[in-house]
Amino acid sequence: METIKSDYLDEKLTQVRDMDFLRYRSGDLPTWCPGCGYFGIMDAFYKSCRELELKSENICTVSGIGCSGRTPIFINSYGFHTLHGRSIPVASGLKLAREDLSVFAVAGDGDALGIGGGHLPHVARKNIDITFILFDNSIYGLTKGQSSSTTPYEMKTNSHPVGNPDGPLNPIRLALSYGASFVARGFAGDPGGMKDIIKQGTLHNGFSFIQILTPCVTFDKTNRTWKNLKENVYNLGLDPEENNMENAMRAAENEPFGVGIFFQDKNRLSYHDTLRHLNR
Amino acid sequence: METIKSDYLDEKLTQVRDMDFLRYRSGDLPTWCPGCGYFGIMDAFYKSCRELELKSENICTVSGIGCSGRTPIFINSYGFHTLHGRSIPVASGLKLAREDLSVFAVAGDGDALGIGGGHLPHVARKNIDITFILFDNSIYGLTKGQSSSTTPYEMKTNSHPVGNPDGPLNPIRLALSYGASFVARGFAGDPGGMKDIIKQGTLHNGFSFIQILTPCVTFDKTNRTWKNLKENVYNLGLDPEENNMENAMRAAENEPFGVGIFFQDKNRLSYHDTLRHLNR
Amino acid sequence: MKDIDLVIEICGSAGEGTISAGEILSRFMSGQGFEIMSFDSYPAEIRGFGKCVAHTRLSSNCIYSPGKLVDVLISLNDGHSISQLSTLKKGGILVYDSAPLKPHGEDKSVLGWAEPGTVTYGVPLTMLANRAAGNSRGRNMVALGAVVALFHMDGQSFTQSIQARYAKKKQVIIDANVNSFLEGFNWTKKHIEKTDSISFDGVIMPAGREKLIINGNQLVVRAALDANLKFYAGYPITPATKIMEILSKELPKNGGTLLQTEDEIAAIGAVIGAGFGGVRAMTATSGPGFALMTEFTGLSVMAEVPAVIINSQRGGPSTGIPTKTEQSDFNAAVLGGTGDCPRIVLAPIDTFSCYQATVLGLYLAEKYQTLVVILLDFFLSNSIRNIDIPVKPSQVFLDSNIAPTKAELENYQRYKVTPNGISPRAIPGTPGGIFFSTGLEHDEFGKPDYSDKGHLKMTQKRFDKHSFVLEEAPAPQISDFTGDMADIGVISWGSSAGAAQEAVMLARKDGIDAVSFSSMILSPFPEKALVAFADKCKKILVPELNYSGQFANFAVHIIKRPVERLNYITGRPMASEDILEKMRQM
Amino acid sequence: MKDIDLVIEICGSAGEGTISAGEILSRFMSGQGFEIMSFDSYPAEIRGFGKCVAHTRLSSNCIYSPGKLVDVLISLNDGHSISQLSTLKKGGILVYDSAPLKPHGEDKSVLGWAEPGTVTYGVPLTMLANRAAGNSRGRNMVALGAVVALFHMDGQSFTQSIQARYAKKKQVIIDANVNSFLEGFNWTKKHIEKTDSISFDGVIMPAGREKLIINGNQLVVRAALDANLKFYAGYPITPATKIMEILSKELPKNGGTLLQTEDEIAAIGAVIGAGFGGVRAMTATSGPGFALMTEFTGLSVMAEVPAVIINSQRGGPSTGIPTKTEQSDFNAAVLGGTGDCPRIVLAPIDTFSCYQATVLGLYLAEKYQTLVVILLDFFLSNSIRNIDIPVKPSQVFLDSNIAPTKAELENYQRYKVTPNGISPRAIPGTPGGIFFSTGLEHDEFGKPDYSDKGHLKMTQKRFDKHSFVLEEAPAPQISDFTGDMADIGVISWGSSAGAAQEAVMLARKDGIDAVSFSSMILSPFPEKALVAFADKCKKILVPELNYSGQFANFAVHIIKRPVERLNYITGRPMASEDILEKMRQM
Ligand SMILES: Cc1ncc(C[n+]2csc(CCOP(=O)(O)OP(=O)(O)O)c2C)c(N)n1
Ligand SMILES: Cc1ncc(C[n+]2csc(CCOP(=O)(O)OP(=O)(O)O)c2C)c(N)n1
Ligand code: SF4
Ligand code: SF4
Ligand SMILES: [Mg+2]
Ligand SMILES: [Mg+2]
Repeated sequence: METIKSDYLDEKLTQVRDMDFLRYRSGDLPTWCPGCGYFGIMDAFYKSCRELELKSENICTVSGIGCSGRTPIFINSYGFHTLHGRSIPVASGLKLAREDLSVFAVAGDGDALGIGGGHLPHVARKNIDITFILFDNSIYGLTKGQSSSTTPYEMKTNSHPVGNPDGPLNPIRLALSYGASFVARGFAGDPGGMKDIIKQGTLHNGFSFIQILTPCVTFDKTNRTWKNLKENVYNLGLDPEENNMENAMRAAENEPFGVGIFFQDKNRLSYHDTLRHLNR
Repeated sequence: METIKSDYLDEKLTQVRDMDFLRYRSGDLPTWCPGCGYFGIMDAFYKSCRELELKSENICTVSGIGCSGRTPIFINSYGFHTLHGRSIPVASGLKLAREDLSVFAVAGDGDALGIGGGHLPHVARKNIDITFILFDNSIYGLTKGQSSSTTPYEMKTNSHPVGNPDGPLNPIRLALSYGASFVARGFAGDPGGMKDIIKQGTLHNGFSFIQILTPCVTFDKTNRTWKNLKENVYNLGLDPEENNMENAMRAAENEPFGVGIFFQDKNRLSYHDTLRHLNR
Repeated sequence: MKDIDLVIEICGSAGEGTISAGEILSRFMSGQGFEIMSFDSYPAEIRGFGKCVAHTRLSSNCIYSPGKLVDVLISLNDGHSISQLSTLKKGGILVYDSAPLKPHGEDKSVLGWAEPGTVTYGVPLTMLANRAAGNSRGRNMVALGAVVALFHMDGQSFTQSIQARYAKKKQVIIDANVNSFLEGFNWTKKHIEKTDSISFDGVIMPAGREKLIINGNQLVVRAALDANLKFYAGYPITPATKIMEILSKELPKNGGTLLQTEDEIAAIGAVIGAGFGGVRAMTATSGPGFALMTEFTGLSVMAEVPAVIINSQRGGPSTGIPTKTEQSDFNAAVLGGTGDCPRIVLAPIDTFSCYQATVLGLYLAEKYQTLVVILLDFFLSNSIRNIDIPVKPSQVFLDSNIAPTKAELENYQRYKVTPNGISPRAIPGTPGGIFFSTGLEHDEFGKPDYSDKGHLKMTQKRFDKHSFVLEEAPAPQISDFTGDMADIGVISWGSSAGAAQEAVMLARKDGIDAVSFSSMILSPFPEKALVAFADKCKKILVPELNYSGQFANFAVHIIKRPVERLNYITGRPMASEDILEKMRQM
Repeated sequence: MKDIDLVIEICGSAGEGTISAGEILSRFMSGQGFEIMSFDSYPAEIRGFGKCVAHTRLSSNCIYSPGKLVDVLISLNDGHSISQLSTLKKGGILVYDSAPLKPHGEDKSVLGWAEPGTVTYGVPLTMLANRAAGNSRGRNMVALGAVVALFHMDGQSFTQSIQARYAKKKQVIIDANVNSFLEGFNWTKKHIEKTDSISFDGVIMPAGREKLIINGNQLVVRAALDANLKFYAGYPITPATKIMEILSKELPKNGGTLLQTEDEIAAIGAVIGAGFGGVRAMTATSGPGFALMTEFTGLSVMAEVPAVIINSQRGGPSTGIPTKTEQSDFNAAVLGGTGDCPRIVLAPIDTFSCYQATVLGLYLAEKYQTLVVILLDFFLSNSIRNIDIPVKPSQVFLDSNIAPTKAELENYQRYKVTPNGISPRAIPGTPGGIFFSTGLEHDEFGKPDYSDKGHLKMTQKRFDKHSFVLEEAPAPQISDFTGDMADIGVISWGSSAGAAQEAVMLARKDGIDAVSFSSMILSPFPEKALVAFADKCKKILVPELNYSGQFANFAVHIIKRPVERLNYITGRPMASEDILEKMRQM
């Protein structure tokens, strides 16, 4: 029988303390495909909640429909799996009615930029204080591999067997154009980076837009694969404090694989604060 | 009785020849308020059709709902007054089914950026060859003066009597972000400029986005008035041939009253051309 | 005491003060203790010289419908009034401008078009207005003066009404209006020889309670505020826009939040989000917006999240006729949407019940965790009545969420099947209450469950709630039977109910053995009550403002026998006169 | 000649080749001249080890429903098959793995759960597969071999079927499958003593015509291409996605264009745009997408622009149960949407009529310038039948727009009121045909018109078209009456119609005097035919796959008398057995 050394014990204790983030996990095991990038996003989410010491009962996670839509089931929070493309309006109403809650909205690329794309400009310009996480795998996962708004031009998919005729949208550029006051990108294979970003986004008083580059291992074998992502992703190194829209726009344009915070405007009033200001 | 001098006659003749644009006008008199900026847009539209020598029966004008939605009634073309926010999908289907037609979509700022805002990114990234004219009066006209997506922050409107809490969208920046291949701005008080822009947009093989700054004389007495517009509007002087997105973005940001063409990419394949390319 | 029951219309061109003259008349009459019901018609376009009509019925008794035919037509504009003459009663009264600015061309004078037998009074409106204030703007006041003089109303009080109306204006404007009125009054007293029999002499109304002069939209707002509304999301659309515009001012004062959304989908989405957050929330819209909300209505029902939608109906389908009244969204409200999707639908039967329906709707949505649709229409939204000040709802109506007990929070089942179908609902923020909601079919915990048994159990639960809702809704209004059976039973809903009830009263006076049934709640429908009612009627008549008889078809599926129908889609409210006429033919 | 009518199910875990084994069996049987009807059930999640069932009914006669109870259950996985045993007929046959890799724990063997009286055949599937190919992957083929041997089917041809199925694979894979099959076949011949009576010995089917083995979605595509579809716009959604995916390949080859839109609103919008352009266009969706299209459906009707929507129904409401079949969008399709909004609704009653309905829908939409909704469901979309190759539509069906004559183009009235309600329609590009369309109410030129008379006239026009549509739709299928009156009339629609028709045949054999009525067209409904039918039935039964009896309620409003109902929402197709059972109780 081994004797346990005390420094080893300390290490274990630290680990267990860190593991405390598991209390943000629900009892349900994710039904995602083995290898799906979404597992990593979950982990980063749990950990950022842990570091912010959010109370589970004060967290609300709102999703649309898609593989990503299942997210709230796996979080120990008040969860609402709404309609395809509609996590933002529901989350907005919830936050405006209940300022005391931490409201997260998650959506797939189809969800957020396709069917729900009309809501993004408005939640951004209103600066409603929710944290929005875009699970961007550049494909429709749940319906089995059709082109989405971020599928590359000419890529063959189940809905475009001869190649996608549509140019992809650039979600970061969109968010910046809409006037989002916090814009960032993470990578599903970089839990630490994602955790920091989600944390910053949660702390940000206003609308936070977070794009996560993540692979769909089942329906995209060529484009946004683990391999391609791992080989290309790098740290942006922008200083969001600079608050420079032009830099951010340029980075959005030129750095498709740069992760980090593109832009943050800490001075803009959130929607709630604007209402207080106007009704003063 | 006056005798008519021959040079005067010549002048008249030229005028009448120019007046030929009236054949693009329908028999119906616009029901807009006297002084509304929309009259000027109509004129520019007629004239650009005249200069392009379009056949009336090959023109289709598709609109949404709003004061701007009435536009097709006043044009001698196949006209379709659809639903609030939906001129783009209808015009897209029409153009894709009938490549031979010249398809124009028009919309108000509420129409195009509010309820219909979800369609813009997609028609732009698909580069469907329609010419889109945004009648941007920064207010809901037909429903009598509520805030729209371009109403300035804090402006008092009928729906926000203590002030608009939402930051306005910048339509040019949006169109550029969406990857529109032709992006321009005109002013309702500058028929010549507008005519040129509409002409260029019509000639452009792909999606053309044209924002027109125009006053609602009835429901906006303080912001986008004739006076304010006339005093501030100037010619952008960008060279669209440069095809420089960064310049265009900077101008979008910094030149709220600059009119002219911001950006044009003549090399991008239109949707029809892409389909031919892929199905080759 | 003499009874008064008069319908007066003022008809003019946009910009001639037609609507404000009508408003002053209504307010004055209300102040005098009469019941009033008034509405305006105006063109759909923002600008133009279209026809405006201010319609007012006033009565010393209860009134239930605006009155179809007109006793007195006041013409401010001959062109427009000619087409309005068709609504003037046989032997009715026409007051017209006897000395217009320009003499009328042939066939252009309203006088020339009046039926023989019409009592006509020519008053030089323009001339007198010019005399009073130097321009013709006061013609509407001159006309009012003439009418007040003609019918022996109280000129003194009327002057005060005018002053009150323009109290916030400059003195010169007040004076111009008052002087115009007096010119008309005095000229008429002096020059007109009265040949009709309408007179307010000797009509003394009891000093009534303080009245609220209000339309349906305004009353909805008042009710919502009284009923603890804390969140509103909406998008402008005729005829519902005003609800948002007023709330935008009032809701923040009551600690609530208003959100103007980018479209109706976002509006109902935000309402459902706020409802999920445990806050009373609603939106208001009309046909096109209601159509856009269809997908979300299913989510409210499936995920059992409270949501209230006011749908003020207008002419349809599609964009239709935005400024005319119709009752053609019955199917959409009661049967629309995909799947087996039970929802609550209320339709106020008159202005006053807009208040009740709103309070009840917010209460039921929260308690039964479901969708409530409240069907108004252009007429209810915009027509004005003087009503008793509504009694504020009691505490039970203000907070109706059934929260889980501590014991229930152990292994909490958000969608627990209970005898009345209501599962105690935890509000986000409640420790131990964490749950997951979805539009997928789910088990009692809320987790997706596609089993056949699960789907059946949950579908049953969603439908079962309905039987309990019915117990809390006001019972249908059923008039007394004179014997065991009646000859004709009139079944009505929404804004047509008043006319139906009035028609039944008139019919009885006429010796027709008629009875009336109207229910404010349309879904779940009080089927038993309707069947019992129908069983005692030899014939059934269903009047409604749509073409296809949407409610009539629905009623037939309940009572399983044929009905007579009265449908019209003229854009005007239902008229008791037409129902009576139809009954006579049956 | 002996009749064969068998229901066979293969039950296994995802990844065990359950579905492909079923497919091979079906194709083989079809090749042998039998009628087949088969469908698969699989879990909704993308990944997992959920239960898969391949269900096939095969018969030497016509079949109308998939068969509720199973004659032969082939278990590839004991765990999943235990729950499937409940569908096995009394005295049915169970084929199971007698020597699984790991011995089953207590209560985990399917054999232990089989009812007494079940005929059980144990075959060492895993062992034989290993012997044949060195791994257990071929267990499904071993099982097929066993069944073919047991029932004396033609082993030779079956081997060819397997080869055909894997023709595009590597030789080693083909061999592995064939060898596994032969192992099972030979082992069974040698070791199993047959105790059941099922045998294909002496069953000789006439050499039939070439058959198409196809499901509803595929047939819709084929029909659309045959019927001159030139534009498709759509958005993925189960169970309609495949229609877009196949068309995406095929439409360009036929000179058409496909657009994957950002949502269903844009999809129907684009379809209406293309329809305005004079091109045949359609979209396909399911409940949630159909709900989103609601506003646009009104525009199609109001502006009289052709549009075809395929709605393949799934469990509802809201996101509901995406992978189960249900008939709960009847209300939404027939009565949904705001305003008085007549539209055409067709619901194919079996796989074959998916072809007819699609051709007819495209034809009617274009000719009558209106909205056509075609209601499929998960079962029709995905179940496979072998059908005769459909005859391509004749020229009249390919181009049905009624264009204006030269005379009509003089002062062209796009919305001219005509005897049959169809106004000749100019296509953009036509000189002299310029017009304006709107979702507002309009006059005969198309210009906005809010007058009461205008609205009535146009509403009438839109409804009037319907009576003519009915003349062009297939008459309802009504079975022969034996006398003047029948005891029971069964009224059915959509995918339940086959089961209803079959149940009536079975009932008659049982001495129950039953008749059947089913109509492919639901709106306008052949009301007269239904009333005439119902008048000759003592009792009426309406079976359908929804909870609230949506069609039953609709039928009641037509026939104005009570009906019996049979509703279930198990996610499985309607079973003739259940209808028969219900009739027995009536
Ligand atoms: C209104 C509506 N349309 C379509 C669907 C079908 N649908 C479900 S998820 C989905 C797309 C999923 O893609 P994405 O949003 O990228 O999420 P992912 O599965 O990749 O996480 C679609 C089209 C639906 N549920 N509702
Ligand atoms: C679905 C729907 N929602 C709302 C409306 C009501 N509506 C008509 S026009 C309009 C806004 C018009 O504003 P804008 O688009 O800026 O056009 P403008 O009148 O200023 O030209 C609204 C809200 C409608 N017709 N349909
Ligand atoms: S289908 Fe793609 S996105 Fe969905 S769970 Fe599997 S890998 Fe993840
Ligand atoms: S309301 Fe405004 S936008 Fe509309 S016609 Fe009048 S001025 Fe023009
Ligand atoms: Mg995706
Ligand atoms: Mg506008």
